[in-house]
Amino acid sequence: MSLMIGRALPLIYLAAAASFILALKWLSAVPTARRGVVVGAGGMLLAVGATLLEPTIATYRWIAVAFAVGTAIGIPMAMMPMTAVPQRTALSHAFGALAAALVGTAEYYLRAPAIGRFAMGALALEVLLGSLTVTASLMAFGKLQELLPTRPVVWRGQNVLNLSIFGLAAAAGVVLVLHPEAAWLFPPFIGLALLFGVLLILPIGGADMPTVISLLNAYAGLSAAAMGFVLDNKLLIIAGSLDGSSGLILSIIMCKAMNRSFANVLFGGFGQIQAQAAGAETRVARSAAPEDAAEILRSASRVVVVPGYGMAVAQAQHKVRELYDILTKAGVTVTFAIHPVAGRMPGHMNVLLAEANIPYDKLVEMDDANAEFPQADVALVLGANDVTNPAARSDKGSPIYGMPILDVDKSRTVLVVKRSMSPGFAGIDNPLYYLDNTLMIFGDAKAVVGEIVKALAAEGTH
Amino acid sequence: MSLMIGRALPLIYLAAAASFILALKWLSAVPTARRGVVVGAGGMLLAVGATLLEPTIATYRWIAVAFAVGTAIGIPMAMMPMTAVPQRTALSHAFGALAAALVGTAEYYLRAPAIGRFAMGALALEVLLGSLTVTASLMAFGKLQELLPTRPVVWRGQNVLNLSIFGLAAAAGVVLVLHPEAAWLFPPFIGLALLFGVLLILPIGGADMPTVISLLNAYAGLSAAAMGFVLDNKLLIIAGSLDGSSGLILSIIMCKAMNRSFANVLFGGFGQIQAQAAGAETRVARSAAPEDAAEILRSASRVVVVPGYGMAVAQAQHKVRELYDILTKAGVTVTFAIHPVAGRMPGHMNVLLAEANIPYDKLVEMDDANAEFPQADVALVLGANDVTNPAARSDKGSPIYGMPILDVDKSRTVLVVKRSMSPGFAGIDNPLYYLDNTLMIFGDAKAVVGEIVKALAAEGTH
Amino acid sequence: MIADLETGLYVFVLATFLGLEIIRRVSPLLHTPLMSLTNAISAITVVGAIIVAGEQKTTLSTVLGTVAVACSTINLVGGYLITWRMLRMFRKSGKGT
Amino acid sequence: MIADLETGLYVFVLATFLGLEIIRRVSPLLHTPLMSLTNAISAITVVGAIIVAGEQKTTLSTVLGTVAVACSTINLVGGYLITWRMLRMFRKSGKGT
Ligand SMILES: NC(=O)c1ccc[n+]([C@@H]2O[C@H](COP(=O)([O-])OP(=O)(O)OC[C@H]3O[C@@H](n4cnc5c(N)ncnc54)[C@H](OP(=O)(O)O)[C@@H]3O)[C@@H](O)[C@H]2O)c1
Ligand SMILES: NC(=O)c1ccc[n+]([C@@H]2O[C@H](COP(=O)([O-])OP(=O)(O)OC[C@H]3O[C@@H](n4cnc5c(N)ncnc54)[C@H](OP(=O)(O)O)[C@@H]3O)[C@@H](O)[C@H]2O)c1
Repeated sequence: MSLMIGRALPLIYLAAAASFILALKWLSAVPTARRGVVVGAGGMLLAVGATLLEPTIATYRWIAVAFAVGTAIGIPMAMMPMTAVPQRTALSHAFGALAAALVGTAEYYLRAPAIGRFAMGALALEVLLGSLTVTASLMAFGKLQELLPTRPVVWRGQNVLNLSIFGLAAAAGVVLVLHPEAAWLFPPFIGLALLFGVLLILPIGGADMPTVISLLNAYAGLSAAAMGFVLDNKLLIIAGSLDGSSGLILSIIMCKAMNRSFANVLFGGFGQIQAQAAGAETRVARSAAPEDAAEILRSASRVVVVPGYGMAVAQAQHKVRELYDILTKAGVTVTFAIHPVAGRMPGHMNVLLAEANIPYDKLVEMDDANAEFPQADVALVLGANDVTNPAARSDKGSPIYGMPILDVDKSRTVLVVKRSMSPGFAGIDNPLYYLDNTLMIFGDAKAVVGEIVKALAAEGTH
Repeated sequence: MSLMIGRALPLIYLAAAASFILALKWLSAVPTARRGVVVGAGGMLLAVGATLLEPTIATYRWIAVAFAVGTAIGIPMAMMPMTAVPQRTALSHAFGALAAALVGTAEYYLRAPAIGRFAMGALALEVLLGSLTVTASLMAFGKLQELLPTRPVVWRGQNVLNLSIFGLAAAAGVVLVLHPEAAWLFPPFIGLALLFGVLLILPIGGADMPTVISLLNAYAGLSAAAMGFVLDNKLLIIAGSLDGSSGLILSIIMCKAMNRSFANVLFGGFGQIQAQAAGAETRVARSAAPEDAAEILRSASRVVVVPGYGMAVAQAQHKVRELYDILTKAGVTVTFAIHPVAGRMPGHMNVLLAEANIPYDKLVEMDDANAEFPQADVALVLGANDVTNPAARSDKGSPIYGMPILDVDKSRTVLVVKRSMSPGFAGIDNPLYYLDNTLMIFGDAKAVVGEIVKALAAEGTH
Repeated sequence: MIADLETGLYVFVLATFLGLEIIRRVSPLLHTPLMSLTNAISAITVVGAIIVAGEQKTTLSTVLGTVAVACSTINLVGGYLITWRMLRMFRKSGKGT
Repeated sequence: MIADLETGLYVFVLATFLGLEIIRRVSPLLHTPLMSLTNAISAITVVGAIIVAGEQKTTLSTVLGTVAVACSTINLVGGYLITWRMLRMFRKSGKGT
């Protein structure tokens, strides 16, 4: 039995690796995506099951306890509301990185000093990336959950300090690779990495967290791949590489959609100074009541809804679904324009709207949406701000200049639903609000949409 | 020096593998394709150069001779006219497979019987696939070059015989794996594989050769990958897998475009019986002179040219370029509709037209072309036949029923240039020729297009 | 050891190329499920943790291993579950609620 | 030997997935150059042939190896050259002859 497993294990792991690849491949489009999850989960079960049969396992007691605890925490974490997904993701990176760092630590104390140089190098990388990702992810979680101040915390010489800490950690790692017997250095090595994780996130504003989370995802993946090198386990290398590429690509997509560089996200202290500039505004915006908005929507034939972070905050998606239903029934064509960085994580708006049962073929990507606006009667901006800011197109001095935006101002009427004139994530004023074809409807997105729906329904029964 | 190479070799091979991957990745679109070739060639030189430094090489004499001979044959083979590309491809698969089979054979006599079971298994696969691909590719070459009769050669019990020969070869392979010392079995093993290669191609019609060539490409790739297993060389495994996937995908694309299955291509004896049916036709087609065609083209504003195998046979592409120039200058919009299996290999028409300097953005793929025909004044069918046959859409009894075709019959006027009423590759009649809006212009495509151009030029100078 | 390094590098390079190729093609519609699915997949670190926890070589390694198994399990269970939950929400027009 | 098999299988599976993924995306415009480029790439078998031909262990192996090097070289030289020739032909409108 045990011999059989020993021989079959590499093949089982290979099958699991193939299942992960297929899972991600099938995730590329909605119709095949669920099949992907099933196959991925199947491969995972297979690999775990086969591993449990390994003859080196002396006792199952602690494994069973850990499974029970993990499941007991994992299930509620999967049941969080969709609006909490960014925080949840940060937290899960912390867990993943912690697992890698702990296994690396255990391996060090089990195998050093009789450990090969190359395995020790991979182990140091695993522990370094794992540890810094743990604290960095926890910090990101704290900022997103607003347990910590979301504004960037910056001071003079910060980058020099951070780089020195990282340099020290890396140096400790190198020494450990050259002298694996220097066990006294291992705890400070971990400590420095943990500290660097904290310092890395301090200067980054709360709203840059999604990009940071994606980068941390890539680090966690690399750390898992390094663990694969340590344990000579190709399945871990493959899963880690897939995870790493995913994190890398998502952060590149986000940076491109914000027209910013990695360096600017990590060291820019974005969202810090610009906030003060907003107060100087003297122009006036026209505002209107939800009933007026209902009137305008009623007489439109093409409406494009532009959801943003505010819709997530207000949890307005179900009310939006009601609005969609009532307008569609009245013969109005309604679509949703989704900016790639609307909200606080990639695809954020899509899951929220899908949660409210809005068909996904009504969700239009940026480029197609921008072709639609000139023909639209109404653009209904729901708690979106930066992603609609025309300054990105025209104002070279703006911090978001060059960011691709949704051209809502090209539609006949723009209705903007938000609570106040205060700025969005980028901390800058939005000239859209002062245009002649713009009407502001102040209030919580959920409440306002609710009132619009009520007005439309009342009208319908006349 | 030699030690250094020994250590660096795996990394150099890894770099070469990465360069091959990038080469194919960049080949996906025209603007990056040339860069791909350069990178691929660079990786290849690197790998070959590093291999030449291997300390096990006792003499360079024979290697140098072989390089010289190979280069002397390779250069003229690269200078063949584009119309000869299908034959050239078949021939090069024969060379590639021969190299794999020979290395396998040499390894067998060097290492057996002290060879591991698994290495022997890979070796047997390498030699089996390599050998059968050699003769099969030579047969395909012969049929394409018309050195051999292109009609399928079939007889009763053929499939049973072929399968038995293959079964015998496979059985010999299995015996060799179990008893590597049975050296007497090795020559018959190769002989059976070579024989099977010949028998495999005999029943396949000349015009099915492109699909077969692609399949042989996949076999040659698999054989190279098996060689990688034998020599424990991952670069060979990777290159072989890439080659194998390419052959597989191209043959799937071709089968889909012809609405046929692999089994039908390999065992169907396609192009054999249907030829007799063609004579029974009694309807009449209208024909016209090249001067009439010139008149019609002159007064058109949108012309779609549909090239086919006949254009390749006639080498008419340069005349077509003259026609394109003169019509474009006269203000006529000219595009080219490219069916995925027009001609005798995937992408055949594209290279021919590119050779004649026709810009590639004028080459339209099938689906887009089919959207254009209803708006076109003239569809000029140049030596294409089966890919325009409307029977594929409507006649359930036709052997090509269900094959996606170019809907030339939907354009206002159809001009068909070919030498006679004789059928194309599929050996069936084409109802297109009897439609009211079709005019036949009989003659060699190059000659006819030349006359059309002359007529247009004369008209232009009036 | 050197052979392991070599093999590991080949696997790493190929898997990274493959990952980049596949993930570039994921529809933006599904970027959130993508994040949770890769999260679940990388929980495969559990197989390394199981060995460390089960071998019971030292108390330290058993404790660390057990915590690592628990952490990975959270992501494994939570990751697949939430991805599934999200994907069940995506519907085309005209396909009931 | 078993370790080699395992590694080989991983590399094979990953490279095949990658090949399918990449080649599916090659534009039909370039299918003919694709055939000649993969042909050139698979000529990497030359590295195996070089060793066999150069080791000079037996006359048979030297002869077979030499012929194999020659065959691979034909594809190597011919394959890259013809691919390059083809690609040089592809031009966009308005970009000279
Ligand atoms: N999605 C990503 O992956 C990602 C990643 C990195 C960065 N970002 C950044 O995040 C920003 C996203 O743009 P966005 O337009 O979606 O959001 P935004 O620019 O942050 O603006 C959100 C707006 O919603 C309003 N709001 C907040 N709570 C509301 C409520 N309960 N009801 C109604 N309105 C409410 C706010 O105005 P009031 O306070 O006046 O109500 C605020 O102006 C971009 O700057 C982007 O660069 C996104
Ligand atoms: N491209 C691929 O990858 C591929 C692969 C497998 C199979 N095939 C098959 O090949 C066929 C390709 O279709 P196709 O429409 O391109 O070709 P086709 O159906 O084979 O017809 C070619 C026509 O060209 C005419 N022709 C020959 N020489 C000519 C010359 N010198 N001047 C003018 N006309 C000449 C012939 O008629 P005349 O004798 O009357 O002149 C013939 O009817 C399809 O059936 C396809 O399934 C293609």
